[in-house]
Amino acid sequence: MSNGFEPKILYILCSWCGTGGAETASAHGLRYPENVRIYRVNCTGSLPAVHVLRALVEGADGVAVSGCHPGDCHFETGNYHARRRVANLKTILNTLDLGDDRLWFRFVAHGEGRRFVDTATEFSDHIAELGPNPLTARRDT
Amino acid sequence: MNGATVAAPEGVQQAITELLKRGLDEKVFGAVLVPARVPAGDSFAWLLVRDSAVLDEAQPLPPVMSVQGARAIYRFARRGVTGKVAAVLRPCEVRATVELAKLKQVEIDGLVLISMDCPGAVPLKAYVDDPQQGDADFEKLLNGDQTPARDICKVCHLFSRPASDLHFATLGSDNGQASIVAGSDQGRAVLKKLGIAEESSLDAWERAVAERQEQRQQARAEAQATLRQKIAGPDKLLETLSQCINCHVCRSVCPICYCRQCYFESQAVLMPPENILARARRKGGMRLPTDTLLFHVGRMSHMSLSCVSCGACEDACPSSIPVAQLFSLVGDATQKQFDYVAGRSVTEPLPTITYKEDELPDLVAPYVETYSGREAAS
Amino acid sequence: MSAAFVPNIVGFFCNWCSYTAADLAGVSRSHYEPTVRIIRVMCSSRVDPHMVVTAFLGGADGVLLAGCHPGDCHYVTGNYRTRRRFALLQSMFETLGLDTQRLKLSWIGASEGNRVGQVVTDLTEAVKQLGPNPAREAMFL
Amino acid sequence: MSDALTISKPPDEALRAFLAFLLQEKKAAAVLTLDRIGKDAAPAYSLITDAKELESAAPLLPIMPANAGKLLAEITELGPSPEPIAAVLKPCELRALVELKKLNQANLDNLLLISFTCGGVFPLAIRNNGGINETLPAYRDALAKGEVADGIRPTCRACEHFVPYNADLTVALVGGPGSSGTSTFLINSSRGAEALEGFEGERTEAKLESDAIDALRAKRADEATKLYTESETAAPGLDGLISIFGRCLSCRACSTVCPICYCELCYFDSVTEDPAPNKYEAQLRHRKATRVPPGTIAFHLGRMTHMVISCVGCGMCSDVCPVSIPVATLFSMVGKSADKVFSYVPGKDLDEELPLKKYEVDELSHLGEERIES
Repeated sequence: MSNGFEPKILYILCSWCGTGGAETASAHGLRYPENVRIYRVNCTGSLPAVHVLRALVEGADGVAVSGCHPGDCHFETGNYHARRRVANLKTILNTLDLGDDRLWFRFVAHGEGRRFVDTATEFSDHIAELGPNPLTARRDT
Repeated sequence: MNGATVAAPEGVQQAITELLKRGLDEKVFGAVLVPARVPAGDSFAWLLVRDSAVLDEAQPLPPVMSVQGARAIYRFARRGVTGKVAAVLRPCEVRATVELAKLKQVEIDGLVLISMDCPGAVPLKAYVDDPQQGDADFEKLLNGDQTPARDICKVCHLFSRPASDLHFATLGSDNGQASIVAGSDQGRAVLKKLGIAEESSLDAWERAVAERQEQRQQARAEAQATLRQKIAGPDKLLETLSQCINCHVCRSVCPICYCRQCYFESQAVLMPPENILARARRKGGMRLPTDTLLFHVGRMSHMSLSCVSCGACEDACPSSIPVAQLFSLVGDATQKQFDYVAGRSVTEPLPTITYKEDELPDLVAPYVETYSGREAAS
Repeated sequence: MSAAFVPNIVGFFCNWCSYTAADLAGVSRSHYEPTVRIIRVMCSSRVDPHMVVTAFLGGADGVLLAGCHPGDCHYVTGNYRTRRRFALLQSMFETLGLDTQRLKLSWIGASEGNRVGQVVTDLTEAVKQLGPNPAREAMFL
Repeated sequence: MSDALTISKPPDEALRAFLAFLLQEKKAAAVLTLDRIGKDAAPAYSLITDAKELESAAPLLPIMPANAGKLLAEITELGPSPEPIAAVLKPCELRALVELKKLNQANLDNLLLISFTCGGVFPLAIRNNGGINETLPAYRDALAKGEVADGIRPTCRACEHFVPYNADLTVALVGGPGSSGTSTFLINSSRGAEALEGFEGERTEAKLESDAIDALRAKRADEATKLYTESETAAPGLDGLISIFGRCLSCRACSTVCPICYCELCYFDSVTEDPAPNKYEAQLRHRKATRVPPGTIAFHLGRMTHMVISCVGCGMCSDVCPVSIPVATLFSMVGKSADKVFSYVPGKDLDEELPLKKYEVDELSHLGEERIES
């Protein structure tokens, strides 16, 4: 952890493959960083962009979204819409230079416990390098 | 490309009014939605007209955009119209109507959309304070001098040929005639009913439009580049939004924001006092009314893909924040990502309801085989 | 001119007293000029003042609010509230320079069949003096 | 005579020090005050919990970016504040808060209400060109002499309730020391006295009413009659209303910022008022043309019937109107005459029930009982 900064990460997982990955990870005894908080949604397709924004403005240093691989979605097209929604949000944050690299999107299958833990760790380190999110400390947002 | 030509001795306004009158009298359409000057003379309002005598006072191309045309149509045609209704709209108003139709908020088949090459509009507040000066400014706009136009109109590259049924091709034509381009079968049917033949060539007009479009795209890129310097980054963006008082006028005048009750005014953003105090304590203080940044960026996430950069929000902002330029900058970026243009065509699906199986490859962060960075470090 | 002008009056009649009185007027064949369009409401206090404004701006030449005499209200206090609202509405119309004579509040008991005719005729005459409501043809309302 | 505390600092500094004192002594968990957050950022209200953040606070700045009464109502909408909050409110904001309390939209428990004798507020547009700093000295001197400061909003020029009611503490600005150097806090309640306990300043006896206040009250009264009789909004009639509201965009900004308009979804935006096609057909039968969106004036007069009895004349609606319609002048004029009917002052008395929620059996007997001899 660079200079003791402990990033607050919000990891949004769909309740079919996302949290499935987390369960498989715990079944294999793998551990992901403690500063990653998991937030379960029924499907990443049902994730309103405003919730991600609220997290980034009110305290999260980074938000990651993980759902089923294309084709596996329990609701068939949820992950496709989630991909577009996150891409749209990243473009907005990039255009306004509000740190679009604090928002990641990655597919995690039910069985990929390893990949889930790696993503959480990789993202946590990535945000640690980036440092605290300048938006969260401002009181004029 | 071919188009029809009609006599327009006193200019385009008169030609459009003439067409509307004949349409009403010959029952081609049942009613007409057209702007007209309000009795006090300091602004314009949309009128639904059935009696063609009233059209003499109407002004199809007003100097100022008071109520956005698509918003008037939304309030009017949300549950269909009885009989055919012709609406005279600026290109951005046509594009917003097309977006609303795709958002299932307007039943477009009952409408005959008539548009014209847009010379730009005069800022609303300036016009309301001094209508005479506003009219003089608009004359300059009609003669091609862009200076008094709104900032957003100065960089508008979609000022011509929207997806309307009939389009008055006026750019560069001042020989007492006006040409009409039919944009759809319905448009052609209307011209046929009115006995207006489409034989004259419009190549000169097409070249003029293409040339001005080139200039405008150039100006738009420069303006957006300088704007991005001014507002990008937390400090600069919140400096720009520091005047915002959360009155949400930009949302209520926006044609694309059709929600009856906006998320940012609903119970979802209401918090008990304990949470508000906790939020304030975390940062040492909290601006009220709160959620200013969340409202603007959240609204962008909701509607920037359909933003037609009509400038209604900036006209209405009491704190003179460059809202329209901000939203057009973001709208252009998000629409480019899905190579979509808001309001280009009724059949082009909204980016939010379609997808491709294998798109946006660079969005998913590249996955290394196993990431052992953490264990290696600790 | 006034001979040709037939006023168009909107009447909000409370179901218990005034509407019954209007029925009684019909049954007892008492004649009065057919200028009032009666809208039955459960109580005169059901009429929100903005409905009177909407009727007035919609083109009604006169608006009549009829209810039970104070003390007879089926809901005990309905007409007391209507009285205060009407007083407020009258002062509003006066301050705004609109014709307050086009508005009328009358308590009509269930047994007062002939009072219905008198009240309607009284308002009709007053409105005839004032002429048609200009809001009827105004385009920019 | 009420007891007071005199502090040897100008009002702005004294109040800033007092707010910091409240936070440090844990007498208040948070403080609501006007605040200039960014380097030359526009002033806005802030809920401050850390005393260090108070340097940028400017509690007595004559500007109203939002109605603080409405802000406190929104904070306490879901329940009373668990910890004490001190708030610096203008008299009209305080009256709006009291009116909202009576409308069950706000909860005053745990709130320390600090107000001041108000010299009026500049229009919001003054912020856009940063013009507020130059006008302050002239503004404060006019206050000291009890004159109507120029440049303030029309509704403020005509406001006769510039002395706060229901305030725990009142800072005497009108007729106060102006820019000399001392300021007086008048104590109106036990909560106010308890909050002042231990704050440096010497206890004195002071009288709020002074001849400067009487002078200003008289001047404001003639400004009011002038405003309500000479401006275009005086008894406009139907044609006058059409010319005033002709340029209205139906954008509802006035009802959004109005403290008294608290409805979650305004009736005039609800499905009931949604114009169906046959509504237009009906209109076109007796009108040559009808306006789209319809019901522009019906909205304003309708909103007026709903809230004008509680209108505190805070002037926010005129400030935010995109086409500068004098909404506040019109509404405060009608509000004043409506209040006369029930001799009611909105927001003045916490225990007086709202006029339309009570009745007297034998009042207004001239209405409805006209005897018609057949």
